Order: sequence, then structure tokens, then C-alpha cells
Amino acid sequence: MSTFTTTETALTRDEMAALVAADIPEGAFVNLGIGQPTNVSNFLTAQQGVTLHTENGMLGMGPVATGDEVDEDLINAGKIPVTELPGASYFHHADSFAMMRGGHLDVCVLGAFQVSGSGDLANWHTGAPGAIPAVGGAMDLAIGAKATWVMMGLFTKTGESKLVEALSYPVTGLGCVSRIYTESAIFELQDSIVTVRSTHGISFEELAERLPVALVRAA
Amino acid sequence: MSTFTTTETALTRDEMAALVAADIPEGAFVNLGIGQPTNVSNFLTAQQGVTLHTENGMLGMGPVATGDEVDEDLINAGKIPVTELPGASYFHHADSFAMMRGGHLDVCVLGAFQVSGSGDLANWHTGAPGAIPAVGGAMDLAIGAKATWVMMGLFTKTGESKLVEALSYPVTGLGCVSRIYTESAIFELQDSIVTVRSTHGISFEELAERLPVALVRAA
Amino acid sequence: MAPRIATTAAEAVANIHDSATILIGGFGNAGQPMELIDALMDCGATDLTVINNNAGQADAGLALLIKERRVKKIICSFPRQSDSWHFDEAYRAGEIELELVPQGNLAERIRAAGAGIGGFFTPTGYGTLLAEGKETRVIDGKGYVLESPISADFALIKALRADTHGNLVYRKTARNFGPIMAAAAKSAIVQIDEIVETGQLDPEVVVTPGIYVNTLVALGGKN
Amino acid sequence: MAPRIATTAAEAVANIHDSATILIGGFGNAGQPMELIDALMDCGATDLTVINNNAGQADAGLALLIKERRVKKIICSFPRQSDSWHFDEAYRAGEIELELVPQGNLAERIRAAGAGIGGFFTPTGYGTLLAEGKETRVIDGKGYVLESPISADFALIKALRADTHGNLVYRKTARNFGPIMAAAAKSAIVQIDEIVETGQLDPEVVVTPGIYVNTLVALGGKN
Repeated sequence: MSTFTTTETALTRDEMAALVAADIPEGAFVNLGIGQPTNVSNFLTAQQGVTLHTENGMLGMGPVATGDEVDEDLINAGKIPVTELPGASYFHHADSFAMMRGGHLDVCVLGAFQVSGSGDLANWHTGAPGAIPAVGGAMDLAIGAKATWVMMGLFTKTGESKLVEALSYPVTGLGCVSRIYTESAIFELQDSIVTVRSTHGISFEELAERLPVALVRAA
Repeated sequence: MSTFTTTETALTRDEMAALVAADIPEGAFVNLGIGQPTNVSNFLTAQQGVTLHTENGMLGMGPVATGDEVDEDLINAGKIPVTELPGASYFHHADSFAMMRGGHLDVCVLGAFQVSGSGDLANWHTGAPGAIPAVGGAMDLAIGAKATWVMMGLFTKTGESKLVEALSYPVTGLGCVSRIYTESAIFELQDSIVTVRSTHGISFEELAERLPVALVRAA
Repeated sequence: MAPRIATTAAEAVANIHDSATILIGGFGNAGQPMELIDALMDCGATDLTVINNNAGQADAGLALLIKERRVKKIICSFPRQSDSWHFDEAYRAGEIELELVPQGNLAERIRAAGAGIGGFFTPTGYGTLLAEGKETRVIDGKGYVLESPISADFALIKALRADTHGNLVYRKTARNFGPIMAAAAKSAIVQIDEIVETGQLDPEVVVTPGIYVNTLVALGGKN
Repeated sequence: MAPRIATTAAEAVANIHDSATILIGGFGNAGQPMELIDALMDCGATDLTVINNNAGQADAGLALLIKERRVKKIICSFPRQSDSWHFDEAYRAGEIELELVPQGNLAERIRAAGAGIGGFFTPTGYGTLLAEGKETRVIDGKGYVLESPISADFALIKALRADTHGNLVYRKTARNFGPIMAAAAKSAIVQIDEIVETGQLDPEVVVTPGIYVNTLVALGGKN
């Protein structure tokens, strides 16, 4: 675990993505969820040698395709045309999710509605009356990788913490999240203990006051 | 079901193999077990367009390899070097047994120690004290194909019927055999009714007397 | 049997009957057998159960089948999209049944059907709404849900190329559900860009062996 | 991680420890990683659990490991062969434990381990001695046996060619258990004829993606 650090201002989305990218181990196999996590790929360096997985059947996914590169047979899980890097491979859907479910990916980065102090994740369904549910690969991604990291805003529009004691939204996966990146703080979750690795634009004490879960400051 | 026929003499092994081969539908996908069933391939005609499966990962297996054709990476389930026909494909062991277990093969032909009137098969283990058990693909082959046919001698060396009321040898698969080819008769098994399609060197009446199961003569 | 070779998409789907269960391949546009789906629309079969990753988009293909109320039930992982208005309307009107399945469980259930597996314990979905009413079990300290195979009368899929034995190769991420759907259907109907002579596909690179393919229709293609 | 590239078979297996569980590929001589097995013999690790289709033949490879009583347990489908005398002797002496598994269940259990499946219902073996003590269930009128995944600390397998990312292609029926064993092991050690530069293997024809491969050793070969 890293030493506790703090910055004066909240992290921008790009700063969050850059921090996630920097935390990905060299040579890791990684799945970046749709939305904010996709931005992490823009901050990975060639030196890191990270291999990206897309659950629709590919390892070695390259950047978004542009111009002549666009090929309707080569898309990512968000259905965006992408490119292929040297060393890529293709496989069918059952093999692709076997790869995920079997714990072969090192890191999966996801967005979230809520995360509990014990690492439960909610990110697939608001549960609102009349909402049409759709899950896609969210539940597979949540529980499949060796490490599941979340990127999210720490507070709702009405100021409530999205890091909660117990989920009020429907569960995506239980006890699966080990790290949360937010604009205000980065959290490490282990054995239901929430450690704050850093704060941004907020002090540890203020944070501890605003959040409904007990926090430990990193050494 | 065929009309009842009879011949003066018992069938030779080659005659049995030829009859099995002639019964295999055009274009069928077939697995021929080790031993006597392997001989069936010698009587399949090119016109039949039969595709042979070998459970160690291949469709489109050709004849036994000779001379320069021998390739240690290309063997059948009996570990004999074989050849590859145009239209062949290779796959791994889980995919190969999925193909079998999933009911995609039309016919599987096996040897047997015993078959019961309800189609139970014993062919993997004598159950003798001190015998080292070995099963290989026997149980998968028995229950996987759309039709499982047996080739065997009808009587043991001591003259007992191998078509029995209930197995005394350990079971390979329950209710899986639908046809039995022997030197003395060919049997069709359905819903625990044993129909004799033909007799060879023995009359239907004699057969009915010697066998411990009720027999119906084909129309 | 060597696959039947149809000359048109209409001929390829002509045997599809009312109340059929149909696996439809594709993820986004990649691997989506659009011409076969259009032919299914034209052939008139109704009261269908469809298995697809999504529930149709915009005013084409599966979305039109749903608009015309030809689909009584859909099994999918992600029905709700910005342009899934026909599904949304049918669903809100209570005129289509939805079975929502996590994408990996959907793939594994289809694979199980083709592989003769009677059911399997998967960790995906454990402790969630989508496991409600299903058998669960804790194995070595980890929670699992028992899921059952999904088989079908027909599969409509798209591949790149076939030989006359029905062996298939795919192209890039258009492979997706094709191989497992072909194996899970009683009858797999495959549109490809071209059919080549047997012997023209390297046996090492065949992805779907011809044993799984019942009908081929070559429709040309951009590739 | 890109795979470690060992220069000798001895170096490739150097991390294998006493009491390890080891998946060993091959069916007959096809796909059998003979040099890696010999190196395992030399490295001295003992008290091993080995998963292989057979239990060694004649006086080479796995048979020698068994002769030296380095294998405490073997999980296989077909131990008894005309030349399996070392296994036969150890077994009759009660000095090796045997778990006999029908070959298709063996393959599916290995596949399940790599795929994160907690258990599955298979029709193979239902009603037989090999299902004794196992949970069974009748599903849609057909009997099934519940089987559990087989994972391992190491896999020793043989492929034809690898790129420096660890992507593998195999040759003919030597593919057999390789792909599923690589995925089921914590550490997959692969001997290949040659290593090529990344980019030299067509992504469409890769059989084992590099994510499953931990150590490569190129030993040349006849092909």
C-alpha cells in the first residue's frame, strides 16, 4: 500500500485516468469498462506493455479506429470501431468470458453507481420503477478479474456518498472491488477495511466526516 | 426396420463390418471404437461421404498412414498413425468431447462385453478382482452419439449369451445401445424390446431358446 | 450430412416455423446475419423465442421483428439501448417476455447446450437480482448460481467463409457468438461471404467444424 | 506478463516444487512434452499429483517418475496399457493413488477450471462405478453426474510455435489437451519447436492466447 498523499484540488477525469493507468502493473492483461474507464487507455505507455481485452472476443485491442482503419468486424464492447495490435488474438464469446470468469485478467476497471465498504458493487441497474434492465457483461467483469477497480464520482448530484455501508442499488457483484478512484480520494478495500490512499481538494478529516463508512488513513 | 432375413452360415468379421458400413447413412458423422469397429472403415464407400471423428481432436480422419505418411502428430484414438482427408478439422480435447456428448455424431460403433435388452452397455471393465481399471473415452462414446451400435460375438467362450437381461459386468452407459451386430444375429433395441433383424447360421427359434431375453422377429 | 447450399437468404430460412426458438449471432453489427434476419422477417414465422445479445436496434432486423410482435420472448443480456425503441415499447406494453442473462452466462449456457452439459455452477450473478429463484451453492467459500443450457431449433449466424463441408472461418470480432450458437441449434443456418471448395480451408484454422452447419448461403461481402 | 523465455527445459521447470499438482499434456506421443517431463524427472520434485490422459508407458517420461515413486496421485482416464508396468506395479503395491475419470469428463473438468466454472452436470458416467459417491440429478428425464473442476499449479504442454507474447499454435492431433491445460494451471510451461517474433502469428489462427502462457522453451523439432 502506498504512503498517504494529498493534493489541494480535486482530480480531473484525465488525472484520475492517468493515476489508474500508472497503477496498472507492467505486462498486465486488462479490461477497461465502457465510459470513464475507457479513457485510461489514453494514459497507458508503450513501456508498460499492457494487453487490453475486450469481452466480445479479442486480446491485444489497439486504439479507436479512425478513417480508413474503421472495420465493422473489429469493434470493442462499446461497439466502437477499434484497431488490432501485433500479438492480438480472437476467440468466441464463451472462450472470452471463460478467460474473464476464470480469473486470468489482472485488472478490470469499471464505473459504478455505488460501492460498499466491503467491496460490493452496484453499476448495472438503478432499480427505478419502470426502468428496463440491461446487464451486458457487467456482472462477469465485476467478479472475473484478479483485481476490480472502480472509477466514479464520490458524491451524487445531491451530495450523498456513493461509497456506502450497504448498497441501496441492485448488486452487480459481492465483495469484488479492491480499489476506488474518485475525484476526491483514492480508496483501497480489503477485508471490509477502507483505507484512504490519497485525498484531493479535501482533507482526510473532512472526508471521514462526510462518508458513512469508517476510514483508515494510509500510513 | 428391415424385413427379417436369414443366412445359412454365421457372419465373418468382415461380413459384420460390411453390414455395419452399409447401414451407416450417407453423409453421417461417425466414431468407430477401437478394435473390431475400426474395421468398418474398410467397407465405407466414397459415395457414402461419411466423416470419421476421432475423440483425440479431429474430424475427417482418413485411412491408416503408411510409409512416408506416418506423422507422430496425427494419430487416432487407438494411437495408430492415420491420415487427413480434405475437409478435415482439428480441435482440442474439450471441444472434441463436447461434440460427442452434445449429440452431434450420428453413429458410434463400439465393442462390448455385454449388452442388456434395454440397451445398457458394459465394455470398459471386467470387474475382476485385482484388475486395474481404465475407461478412456468409453463412457463418453457410449452415451454421446445419436445412435450407438455394438459389434460383438454373441456368445462367450463358454457359450453364455452376451445379450443379457441385466449386466453382470460394470456399466459403461445405461439404455444407450440401439443395435447389436453379432456373427449369429443382428438385433434392434428400442424401449426394452429386442427385435431380431436377421439370423446367421442359426434359426430364430434356436436363438430365442439360447438367449435369456425375449425376442421379437422383424416383420 | 454435407450442408444444404441455399441460393438466397429466403430459401435458407424457409424451414423456420411458428413458435421456433432461434439463436441469432452478432454483437453490434459485427457478425450480425442481417440478410438472414430480413429473410426471417419476410418468411412470416411468428410466436418466436429469440436469443441474441441485444433486443434489436433502430428500425432494422430484429427490431422490426419485435415491432411486428413476432417475438414472444427474448433471452438477451442488454436489451436497453438508445435506439431500442421497438423493444422498449413492446416490453412496456407487456407484449414481449424478457429473460435477462449476464453476457458470460448467456455465452456459457449456449456453449453448454452444444456440449451436452445439463447445467453448471457459475459465480457470475451470485447475490444479485438475476439469481433470484435459482439454485445457489457455496463451493470452496465462493458463491455460485446453477445455470441451465440454452438450445434452439435454429441458429442464424454469419461467418466469413465456408467450404462445401460446412467448415467455417470468421473475421475478427465478428466471430463472437457464431461458433457456440452453431453447436447449440438443431439446425444452423449460416450466411457467409463465399463458399470455397473443400480442401481450400486449412484444417488447423477451421473455427466451426462442418458437423455443426446445416445450411449455407453465400451472399458476397465487402471483405 | 509476457512469458518468461527459458533456454533449457531444466530452466523451464526449475520452479516446480514438491507436492505440486501438474497437468501434463499429450495423447500418446502426440503433444507429449517429453523434454519437459524428463527435466521434471531431473529437477527432483516429489510427492506430485499428476493429471494426464494415461499413466506413463514403457521406461520413459511419466513412467519413470512413477517408477521412482515421485507421483503420489494420478488423475487419468486410461492407466492400464500393455506397457504401463511401472504404474501397474506401483498401483498394486498401494504406492500410488488413482482417480479414474472418463476422458471427456477429464477434459471438461480441466476446461471448467480454466473457465471459472464451479462444477457441472455431465451425462457421462451416470449409473456407473465412476459416479459412486458423486451427486447425481435427473434433468429433463436424463441422468447427470456433478463433476468438479481440476486446476493445477503447473501445466507442462507442447505446442508447435509461439510468438514472444506467448500466443500458441499446435499441429494436428497434438493439440489435444494443450489449450485447456494451459488455461487451468497457475503456471503454464510450454515447449515449442520455435519462437517467432510477435506479429508473425495471424491473430485469427492463435489457438492458445498468450494470457495463458507463463514460460516458453524452444527446443527445435522435426516439423
